[in-house]
Amino acid sequence: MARLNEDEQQIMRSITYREALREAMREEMSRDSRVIVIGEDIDAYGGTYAVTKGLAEEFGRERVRDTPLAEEVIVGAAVGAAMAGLRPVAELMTMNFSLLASDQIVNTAAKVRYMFGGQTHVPLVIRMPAGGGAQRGAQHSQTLESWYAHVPGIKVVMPATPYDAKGMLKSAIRDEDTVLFIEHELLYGVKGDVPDEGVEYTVPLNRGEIKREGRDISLITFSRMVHICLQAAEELAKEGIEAEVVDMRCIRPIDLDLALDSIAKTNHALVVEEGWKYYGTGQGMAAMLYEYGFDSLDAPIGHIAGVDVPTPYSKHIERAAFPNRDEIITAVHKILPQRVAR
Amino acid sequence: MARLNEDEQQIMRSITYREALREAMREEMSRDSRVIVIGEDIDAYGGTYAVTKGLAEEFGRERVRDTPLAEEVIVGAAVGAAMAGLRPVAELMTMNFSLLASDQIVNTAAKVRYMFGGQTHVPLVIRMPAGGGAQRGAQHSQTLESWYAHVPGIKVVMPATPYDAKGMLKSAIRDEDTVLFIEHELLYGVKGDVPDEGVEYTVPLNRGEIKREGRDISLITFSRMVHICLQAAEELAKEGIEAEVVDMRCIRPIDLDLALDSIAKTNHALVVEEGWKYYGTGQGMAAMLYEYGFDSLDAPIGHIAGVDVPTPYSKHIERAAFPNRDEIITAVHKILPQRVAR
Amino acid sequence: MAIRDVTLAGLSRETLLDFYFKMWLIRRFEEKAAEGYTLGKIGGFLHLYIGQEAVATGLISQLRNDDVVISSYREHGHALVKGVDPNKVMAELHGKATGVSKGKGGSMHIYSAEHNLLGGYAIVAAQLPIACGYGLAANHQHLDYVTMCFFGDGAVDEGAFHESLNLAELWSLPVIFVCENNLYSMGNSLEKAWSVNSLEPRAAAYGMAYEKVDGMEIINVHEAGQRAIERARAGKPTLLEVITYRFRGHSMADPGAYRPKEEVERWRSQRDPILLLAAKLREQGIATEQELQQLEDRASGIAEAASQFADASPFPTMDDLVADVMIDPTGAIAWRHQH
Amino acid sequence: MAIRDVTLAGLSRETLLDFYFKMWLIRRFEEKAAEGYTLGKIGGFLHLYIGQEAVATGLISQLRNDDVVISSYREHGHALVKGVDPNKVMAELHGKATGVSKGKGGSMHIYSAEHNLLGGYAIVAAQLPIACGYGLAANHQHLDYVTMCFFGDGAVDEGAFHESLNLAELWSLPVIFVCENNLYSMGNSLEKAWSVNSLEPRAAAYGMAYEKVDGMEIINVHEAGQRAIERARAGKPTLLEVITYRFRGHSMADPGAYRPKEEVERWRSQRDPILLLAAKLREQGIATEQELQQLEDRASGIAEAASQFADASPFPTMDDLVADVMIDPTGAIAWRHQH
Ligand SMILES: Cc1ncc(C[n+]2csc(CCOP(=O)(O)OP(=O)(O)O)c2C)c(N)n1
Ligand SMILES: Cc1ncc(C[n+]2csc(CCOP(=O)(O)OP(=O)(O)O)c2C)c(N)n1
Ligand SMILES: [Mg+2]
Ligand SMILES: [Mg+2]
Repeated sequence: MARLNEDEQQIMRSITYREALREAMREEMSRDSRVIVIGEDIDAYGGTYAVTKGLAEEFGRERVRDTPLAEEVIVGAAVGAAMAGLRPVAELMTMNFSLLASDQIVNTAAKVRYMFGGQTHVPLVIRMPAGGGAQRGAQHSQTLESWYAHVPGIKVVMPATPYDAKGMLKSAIRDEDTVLFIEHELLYGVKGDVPDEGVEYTVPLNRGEIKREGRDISLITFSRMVHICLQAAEELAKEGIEAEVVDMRCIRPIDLDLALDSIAKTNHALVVEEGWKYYGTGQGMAAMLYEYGFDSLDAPIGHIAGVDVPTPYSKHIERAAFPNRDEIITAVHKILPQRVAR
Repeated sequence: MARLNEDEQQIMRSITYREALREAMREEMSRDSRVIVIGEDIDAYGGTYAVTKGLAEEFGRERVRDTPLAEEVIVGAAVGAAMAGLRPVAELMTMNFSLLASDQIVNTAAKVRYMFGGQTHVPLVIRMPAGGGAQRGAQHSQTLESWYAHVPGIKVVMPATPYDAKGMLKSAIRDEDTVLFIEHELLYGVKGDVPDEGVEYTVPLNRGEIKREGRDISLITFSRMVHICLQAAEELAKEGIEAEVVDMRCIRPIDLDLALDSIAKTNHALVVEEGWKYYGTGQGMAAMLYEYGFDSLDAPIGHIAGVDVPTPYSKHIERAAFPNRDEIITAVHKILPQRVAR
Repeated sequence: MAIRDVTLAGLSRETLLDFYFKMWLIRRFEEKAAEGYTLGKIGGFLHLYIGQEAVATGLISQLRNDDVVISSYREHGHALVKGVDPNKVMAELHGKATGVSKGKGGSMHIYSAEHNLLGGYAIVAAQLPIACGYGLAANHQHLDYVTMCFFGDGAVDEGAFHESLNLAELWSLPVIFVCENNLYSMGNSLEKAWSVNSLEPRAAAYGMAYEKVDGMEIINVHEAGQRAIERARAGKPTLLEVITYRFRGHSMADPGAYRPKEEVERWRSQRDPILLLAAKLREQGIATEQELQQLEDRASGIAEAASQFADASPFPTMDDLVADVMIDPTGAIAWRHQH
Repeated sequence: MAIRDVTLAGLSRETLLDFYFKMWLIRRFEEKAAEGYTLGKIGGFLHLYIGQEAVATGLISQLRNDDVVISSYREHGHALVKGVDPNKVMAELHGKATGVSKGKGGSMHIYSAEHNLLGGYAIVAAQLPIACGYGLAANHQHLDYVTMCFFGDGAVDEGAFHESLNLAELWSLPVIFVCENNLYSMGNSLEKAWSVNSLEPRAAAYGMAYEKVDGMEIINVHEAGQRAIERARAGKPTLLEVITYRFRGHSMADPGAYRPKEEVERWRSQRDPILLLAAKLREQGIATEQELQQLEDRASGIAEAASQFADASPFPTMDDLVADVMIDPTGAIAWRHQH
């Protein structure tokens, strides 16, 4: 899916998103002894989503530390350690629990460089699984990236593929600023092509990527919805509609040029996200496209988001709460009525 | 400023936003013994912004309770007490500290009714001063309403005038759902007409209000920026541009029809807010106007927001960090070049 | 052997047999739930209470209906003892419209207003501040119900524990904080989480009444609960540390590598609260084998019936998806003419 | 009276006079700051340290330059004792570009990388987790600097206190937690905030070393600090409870109605740490009146000069407004071709 040159393709193999993340951590921990990993149940339990499995054995329990259940001090201590010269990777068991640490993220990590006049900085990565779709109920199925992306001073990224997950996590660990690294819980088992271990590559934290080219409409999306959009695009292609799937990948900073170039070509856009619709990421992206790309648009931007309710547990209504392929197709048909009529 | 009938106008007097809030609490506490007020320094200190001054003397220290510095339990206990049948008004000393209670707001208050299948509800008001402009530095000058307005299950309101402050706080206390009541710190001393004490009125929590009528452009705004927009509108009127000032007042639910009717008339809109621009309230509002009012618009919606940095302390640069009258005028000129050329 | 209507530590034969039955009810119910999960009928997270039955049973059995119980995601046992219909709890686990929470909550969000079993919270330690709120309301309304709040040893690490205990003692809230210390929070053992290995000094930090009790001995649990409830009715909180053990994984998804097999085996074989009570009942000649078997069978029957009830129940509809967000139907984002 | 080069509790005359001078420096500096606030040159919140001078002076004077100090919004005194240039601190209060934090932080956000005076945090108790991070980094990097973290009695109520103390003890972090217990958090008195009236049982809750000390007696403060620093260098944290009193309001905006005037007057007249040290120095014949006056005058001169420096300094520019948000200049929202 990622565009590589011939050389790279020769040494690709297919691994899971989970393995890709683990490789990124292993490679960066080997490269830089300042990298430490802290979080709940990352060692003895094997990692809630098994991402950190084996790291403690390989790098020792000084560098891979299980913590008490105390999100505020996990993040606060990680911020302090970063200011003191380490390169911590803090894992929050899920993004839902980030609320308990939101003060340290927003009022410390995002602000100390500025409020102390540039004397310090916070080279920290906070990894967090997020998202719904696995019947985990209202308190365990949220994706709140717009909260953090609203705040100047931190980066927020949400990779969709194993290739991006590995390349972006490596970039995040090397980054001098705080990066919130949001992984969708349903992506861990997804496989994709990634260069062999040892073949060094990174993915920048300020570039999106066209995951599928198309001339008729731009599907502006990120994280798990990239895959759903790709499915929809395949279906649409059967009726002759070529949808371009624009994986924003970085929420803050945002690669707006990529999306603007895409709509300059397609003249139509549909924003697709899993989270709640109002005052969220998708509305922000739509507003930016209008602000800077108004003249490219032949129709209002469409917007598909999660149903505006707390996530229900029961499987059918939960499924209905999140955007799916057919909903995207229907929305595209609405935006391009002339194409459907044809 | 508020539109009243003749009778009401006769018994108006001018009081401050602070006094209006205090009256609302006094009246509701007198009316309903289930109303209690808890928060930091609301009694002995006299209230950080003196809003709660005198309430403990009048209603007793059982109903007006100073709490320890512990925002999570303040809000969590208020949620529990509301579920148990009280009508708590919890004061967070400022909205900045709401991050420490954000889990209880988002994961409890907003979700229990839904996740428990409608068996309970949370008739709670959380009051919080917010906003910048008083040199309080990066950690004390934020307005994060878009965070909470993003979440289904809670209401978020931000009154701009003493009249609205009193009427909406009374509505909020009577409301069966959780209301985040956000007061701008620079508004407490602002005066405005309010009916005499004892003259019962409320302001609904789902209606905005046109604070100034105009035909040329709609200034879509809320909270303190209403006043700045009114100043800009006065100036613009001198050059013959009649700006309509649309005080959204309610962030969630939002009175979108009011804004849509306004742009249907003016065909131009400028969103003005104090907070950060990206993934915030203003972008959300702009996206909704585009989604439902695209055809009304003769030009892209303008958007003025706070500069995208943590708030600096030093006064001149702090002032420059927030929207001001002249910036609004310039933006209006840009949106209406033909009117300026005239 | 003749059956004797004796008391054990002041508990009547009837009460003791009721304990025995309730513990089996929980156990059988949980086994059925595990089965439902394995069959894919229950999704999401499923945290079983097996091994800890004596805690809920010993404590909650003596509460009044108006007394409030608030718990974590590991709350099926608490709900059953508080009197919630097993059918409705099981249906909730299956995500059915007949579930206590209409299928919208699931295993972690059991709630029954009529039984004052008030959730089912899935953010660790979030229920402690909420319990303080119930205590505050009781005081304010001059009602003498007590609030019993259950949480795990992991919850002790969270800031909310500290803020809540301080407030409860400071304001004399009628709340009983029950830490079900099962020695692990997911894969993390106590010694990697607690800087001290007992809650006694933690309680002293707030000047709060404290008792530690062996959670496998239901009679001891019951007695400690009695003292705590009395204290709460008199307006003082208690921190109860109940030492127990979960016989299964943290949730059904738990790989379980962090506990030595022998440790689990030792607890199961030597410290099973049901076996321990059975032995006492036999020893004292309080019940016959047959009676014990009957109680166990009755529990199995109820669990089986609950499972069938859940199977036969309908799923919630698309109307349910959008219902009950708020009391005010226009309170979400909707403006007046939407749709 | 002859001047004697004696030691007092093992402290040399030089050290004692240095203490005396530093306490005056803080007092005079704060008085100047109050003046600047009244004149409208300083805005926002201004929290004075007057009355608490012995705490910063007695503790921080004995730290090495590489030892880290982290504090709250009431941190001018800590900064001055750690060696930060009074001119730059005052300039920061005035919001000037020459301030330690370029005028962008203000009174609550003093930071000097070169002195390891690392902020100035304005969210109550937020500095405790951060201090743990410094402790963790020191351990990881095998460096023996200690981190001294100052906070008020109000910060004890926050969850962050609990989470931090547990972690520090659990992980043996070289952090000294100094609670400057001035009996009030804004208008809230201790008995309305703490369910127990001492931090001793709170420390015991984590098994942490603890000492309580009279914060008006600088020699006692110094001694307790010495023990805590030794302990930290050996890799163990300490909770130090220092009883003190702020002679002024919480901030310049404080109406001050919550404390009886006589209480304030009693502390001021009987427990002023500067007067108490002066009395000792006189009693023991360690310093002449003239010497004491000279030290006080020197402090006044520095404070006056700082004020003049701040006055004469330029404000930050519009370039400063947008500078230093992140290391990566494209890291904010900007995409590649913006502007
Ligand atoms: C704030 C928060 N952090 C992390 C989690 C994930 N989590 C769920 S249960 C659990 C372990 C809790 O252990 P304990 O409190 O001992 O209860 P037990 O499961 O043993 O009954 C964790 C870490 C969560 N739900 N909430
Ligand atoms: C989390 C949080 N809550 C509330 C405040 C507002 N506030 C600032 S200082 C203060 C009092 C703190 O008292 P204490 O910790 O005793 O320190 P002192 O001011 O006495 O030095 C309060 C409530 C804050 N800054 N942060
Ligand atoms: Mg446990
Ligand atoms: Mg204090």
